[in-house]
Amino acid sequence: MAGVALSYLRALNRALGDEMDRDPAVCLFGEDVGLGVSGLTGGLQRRFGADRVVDMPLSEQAFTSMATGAALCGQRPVVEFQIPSLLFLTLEQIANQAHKFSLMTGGQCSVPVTYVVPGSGSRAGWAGQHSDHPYGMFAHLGIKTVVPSSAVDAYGLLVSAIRDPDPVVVFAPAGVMATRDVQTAPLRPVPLGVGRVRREGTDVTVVAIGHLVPAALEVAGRLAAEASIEVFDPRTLHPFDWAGLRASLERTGRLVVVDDSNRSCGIGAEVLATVAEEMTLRAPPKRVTRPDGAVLPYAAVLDRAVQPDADDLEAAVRAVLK
Amino acid sequence: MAGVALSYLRALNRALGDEMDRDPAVCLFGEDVGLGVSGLTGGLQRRFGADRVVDMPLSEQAFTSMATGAALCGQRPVVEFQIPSLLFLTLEQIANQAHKFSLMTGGQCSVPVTYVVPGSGSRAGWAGQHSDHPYGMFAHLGIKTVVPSSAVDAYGLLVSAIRDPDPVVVFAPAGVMATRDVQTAPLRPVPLGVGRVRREGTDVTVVAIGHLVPAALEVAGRLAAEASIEVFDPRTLHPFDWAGLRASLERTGRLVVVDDSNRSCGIGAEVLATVAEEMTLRAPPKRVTRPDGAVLPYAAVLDRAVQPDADDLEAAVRAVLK
Amino acid sequence: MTRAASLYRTMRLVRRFEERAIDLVTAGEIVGGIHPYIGQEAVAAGVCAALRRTDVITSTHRGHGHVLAKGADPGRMMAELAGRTTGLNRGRGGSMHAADLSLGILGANGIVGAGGAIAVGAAWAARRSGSDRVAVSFFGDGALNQGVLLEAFNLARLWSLPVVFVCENNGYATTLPVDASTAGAVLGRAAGFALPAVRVDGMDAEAVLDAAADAVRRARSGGGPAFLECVTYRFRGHHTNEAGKAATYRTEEEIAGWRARDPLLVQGARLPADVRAGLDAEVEEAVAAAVAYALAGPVPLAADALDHLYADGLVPRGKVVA
Amino acid sequence: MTRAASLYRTMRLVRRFEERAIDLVTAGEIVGGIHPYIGQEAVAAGVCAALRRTDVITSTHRGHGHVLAKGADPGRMMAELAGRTTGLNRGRGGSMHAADLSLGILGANGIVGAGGAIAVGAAWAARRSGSDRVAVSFFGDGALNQGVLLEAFNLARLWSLPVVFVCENNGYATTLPVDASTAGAVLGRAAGFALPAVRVDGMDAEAVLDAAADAVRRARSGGGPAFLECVTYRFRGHHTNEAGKAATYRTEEEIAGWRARDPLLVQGARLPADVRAGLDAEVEEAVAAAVAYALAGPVPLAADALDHLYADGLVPRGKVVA
Ligand SMILES: Cc1ncc(C[n+]2csc(CCOP(=O)(O)OP(=O)(O)O)c2C)c(N)n1
Ligand SMILES: Cc1ncc(C[n+]2csc(CCOP(=O)(O)OP(=O)(O)O)c2C)c(N)n1
Ligand SMILES: [Mg+2]
Ligand SMILES: [Mg+2]
Repeated sequence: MAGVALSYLRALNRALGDEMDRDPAVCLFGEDVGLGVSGLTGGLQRRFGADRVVDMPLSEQAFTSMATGAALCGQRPVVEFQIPSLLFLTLEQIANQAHKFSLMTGGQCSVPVTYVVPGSGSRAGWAGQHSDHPYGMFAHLGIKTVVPSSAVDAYGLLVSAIRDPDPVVVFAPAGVMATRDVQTAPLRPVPLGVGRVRREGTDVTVVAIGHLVPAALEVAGRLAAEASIEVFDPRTLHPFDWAGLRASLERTGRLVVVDDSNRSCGIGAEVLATVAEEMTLRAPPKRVTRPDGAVLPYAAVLDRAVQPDADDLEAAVRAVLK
Repeated sequence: MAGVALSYLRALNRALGDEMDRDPAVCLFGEDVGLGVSGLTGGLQRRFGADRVVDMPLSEQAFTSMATGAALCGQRPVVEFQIPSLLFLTLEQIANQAHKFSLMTGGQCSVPVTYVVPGSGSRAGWAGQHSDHPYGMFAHLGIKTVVPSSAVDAYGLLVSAIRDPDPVVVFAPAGVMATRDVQTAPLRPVPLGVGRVRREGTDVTVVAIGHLVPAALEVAGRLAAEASIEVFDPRTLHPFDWAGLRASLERTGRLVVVDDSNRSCGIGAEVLATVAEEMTLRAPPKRVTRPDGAVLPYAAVLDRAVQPDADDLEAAVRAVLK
Repeated sequence: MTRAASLYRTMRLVRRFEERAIDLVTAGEIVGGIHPYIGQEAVAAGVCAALRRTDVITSTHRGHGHVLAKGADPGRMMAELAGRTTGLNRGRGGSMHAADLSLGILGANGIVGAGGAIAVGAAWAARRSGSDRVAVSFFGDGALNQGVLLEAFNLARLWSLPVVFVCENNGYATTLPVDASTAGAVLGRAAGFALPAVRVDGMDAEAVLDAAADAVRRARSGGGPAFLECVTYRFRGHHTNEAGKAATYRTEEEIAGWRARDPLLVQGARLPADVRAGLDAEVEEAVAAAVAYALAGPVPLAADALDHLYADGLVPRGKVVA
Repeated sequence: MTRAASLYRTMRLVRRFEERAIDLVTAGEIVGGIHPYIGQEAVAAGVCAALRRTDVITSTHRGHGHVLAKGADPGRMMAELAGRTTGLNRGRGGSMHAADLSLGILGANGIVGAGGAIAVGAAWAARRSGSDRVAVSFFGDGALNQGVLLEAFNLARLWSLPVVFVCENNGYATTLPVDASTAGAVLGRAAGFALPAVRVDGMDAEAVLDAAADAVRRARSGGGPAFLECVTYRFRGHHTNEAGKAATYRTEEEIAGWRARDPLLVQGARLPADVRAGLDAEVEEAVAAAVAYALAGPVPLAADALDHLYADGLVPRGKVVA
């Protein structure tokens, strides 16, 4: 197959379309999905009808639980949230209802709903209430959590999320939405819980999440003359590919995690903690994250200052190698 | 002062009463607070009036933001939530509104609201939706988070939370609500962010949260002949007393965290991660937590099986000492 | 059986089931207590008599009546309350989460107001799949102030979905009288969402059934949602743990006045004495059998605590990772 | 200045302010874009003309008009949009969070429907502290389906608080027409919470002011809350980023029809031409000065990114802990 450029956003859109084609139970709920304002759902209402691609009133809590009810009755809804913080607004419906049905009913049912946030994290200039990246919170609560870092993965992981029998949250970071992959093979599902070594190396493993995978690859390139950096993209934060990470650390013995979410109790903490308990390092590990409890300030320079970037990562890698 | 038995619940109640006496801006919002169904607010409506101790309709989201609005206009509300999961329901109002006002307004205002959950974690038999312990989530989001482990601390920390200019969440674990302290000195505020060594030791530091502090003390007693266990109670999870923990680890060089919340991205993860980055241990650390993504099953034996207890802790301490 | 007899039998079953359940709470066989439905039986009996087996319901924290009236097996229900593997939910849900998906019982729910939007989703799924299934959502007067339920009213009406909202107005939300929680009239609130709404004597099962049958017929034939206010009363405390406390929010006279209109008396008076006696005896036997079945069931194994946490069999990391 | 002139001046200020702000968006001086208020000026001008300096407002994502009409300095407001330290919020809030607490402007808000309950809290605090302050909450038609706002309606009416709810019905929530989002009539929704409600021509500032003055007078004198539906229209896209996209949800005819009723034309026609010309010139100068002031202001320093995160000066751990 010749290489075809595939954009991340288009990959998500194709995954939705393909799954709706394949499985009549798949349906789509969200605000402005008909016109596809975010780009995620463009063309789908025309293709599948307004009673399958449903424009929702501003009632996120109700339509999130509506998805639960529909899922309990045989549907397989995908819910789009326009802003990451809508996950705060609907946390009761996701974490305390959808997530708990399977265990609490003793396995009588499951809730196959996928929640997608196209454009999570900071979109420059959208300020404090639109710029959060709470994927670690979902890993903590035990909801399957996916953060694709490339177009091909975005396709494959969204497909798997939709087919999964449990609730899955898919974060599509704003920082990677505009990127393109060169697609060289047919698009395929990517299993949840399986990470991917994006670049092999022997001196240090950089665990990078979402849009920071490209940043990590950049840093690996920058430092190539000095050190051999392995870039590990877990792709799914819960369940996490511990075996994949272990294999990488057995090669490198050093660890840096770069994670665009708040430091305390984030996914970076989990990686360091599990490694401290179960694996062996040659040097103390490091996290590169947002600060504790960060609120993103509006002004562009401040917004950027709060987010981890390639330079921060480079400094951390150097420190770990020292 | 002669030793007087003080119950944890009574200590919280006294803290509320004393602060309402001291500061006319302090007011109280919650469900059934007039009759004081949970025990937290007993007698306060009689003492301070129904327009200061306000019985709320079942509108947690609105009354949580009502507290924000009142705080912006000079009041200092305390909000009682009857169930820990009501923190999921109001997360938008706490994490995306109250927490962000100070930074987003450039310091024009602050939101001095205290949220209290009397009886967090499992209350046997209340099952999946009433048994969560999401304190790590608040530490992640950057909201000041307090988990008192004893009556005297409960008093002192709640007083400090109320006086604090920022939003503070106070978890009063069900597992410790019925305990009593022997009070030997006048009750005093306990500053946020300062931990307490509850028992000194030289072989291993057990960081214990909330009702697991008594469990840790028990294990320290049990193992006294074999090992000298230091029990460190951080009391506040955000901000965390890193200096206090460092001092303890300099004495012991070994670490176990016992934490009644979900494993992944919990406070136990944060402690291990920070220690891995910044401090030195003689042996790999361990966490004793709820499993990843735990939902508490109803049957008593299952409910207990999911929560960490003294036996689990003992095993972990032994493993770390090996 | 005549309609009158059948309604009586259902109510009698619910009443005696709960009385025995309260005994088991006292005996320590049911941990955590229950929210007794006693006094409100006419609502569950009347509404569920208007439903088919394939219709679905969502219930509340005070859900035993709904679940039994919709056809759940009393033995498996009692076993659930007793936390046995023979329970409806294999002992994983308990009183507040009892469910039988095979009978369209999408579950009791620990969160007030949570069921409405789930029912809307079920109704939407029914319409989408071409079924004429109707969804009924039960909730209390207190739930009328819960945002997600109000959002659900709007969605149901907007799309003319086959949902019947049944408000059991028992005058109180825990200790708060409905007049102190709800501005305007209950029916007015429904009217605010353009829901056709009627008020019915919730102590009279026949009246409830008539009103419910109307609403269900209309919903089933595409006429859209409806709202029923059933005026009723709970004879006991809010929860079994209230028994010990001075319940000062209701007068003895008020309680006695409502007890004089006990729905079992109202309906019983419509039956020949021998029919009634026969039904009483039959129910007595059924409930005794239910209790025996429940107590004979095995307690779950601690090792199985996380069974069904994920529907795909994912086994999360446990409490302590060795 | 006459009342008519003053209303015109305010509207003209808002209009020209926004037109210049859009220029600055195009020029890249305002990052992230804005939600233009153009077309709706009569609502902000009319309502705020009924308020005192000490009264408070909560605003929305489309908040420039409210903030300016309530008296915010245009220069500091523009500086805020341009992310300068001279901005109202020192560049930390931007368009969606502009606030001036000293003028009772509790802030624009990025979350639809979030302001209502905050306004209720402000009104409650006013009553508690014996002040006759009134709180006004602005929101759009879309917000009428947001649970927390509906909850807030109930609380305001329940306690007869001095709150005026101003619904700016511009016919759309992003792309969704109000008929496709809201069952029943807007006024009917208010009536469901027993709120006295009136509908007013939102293109006529005098009509808005008359209605608002009535509502505010009643609220101030203890007569309780009110609801104003202001029927209006936005002339531009939902957000400046809509400009490039085919906005197929509104017809050219519809837009032209509303533009013919431009509130500035309506009000301008009530003034002598020379008065109008004088005001236009004055506003032109003021807005030019505002832009100049804004662009002259310093950009914040990256090192100060977390200033004001906590009101007590707590400095959280940063991105990378060295
Ligand atoms: C959202 C939520 N808030 C609070 C509670 C605690 N709680 C359980 S039942 C109840 C009162 C419910 O009143 P109502 O809806 O009238 O039902 P009733 O108990 O009268 O049957 C409260 C406050 C809860 N379970 N969920
Ligand atoms: C709770 C919430 N849901 C979704 C959004 C994204 N969003 C921003 S504005 C908007 C439409 C709001 O419509 P309306 O309330 O009518 O106000 P208008 O934009 O017309 O002024 C949406 C969906 C949001 N900011 N908050
Ligand atoms: Mg009730
Ligand atoms: Mg609108």
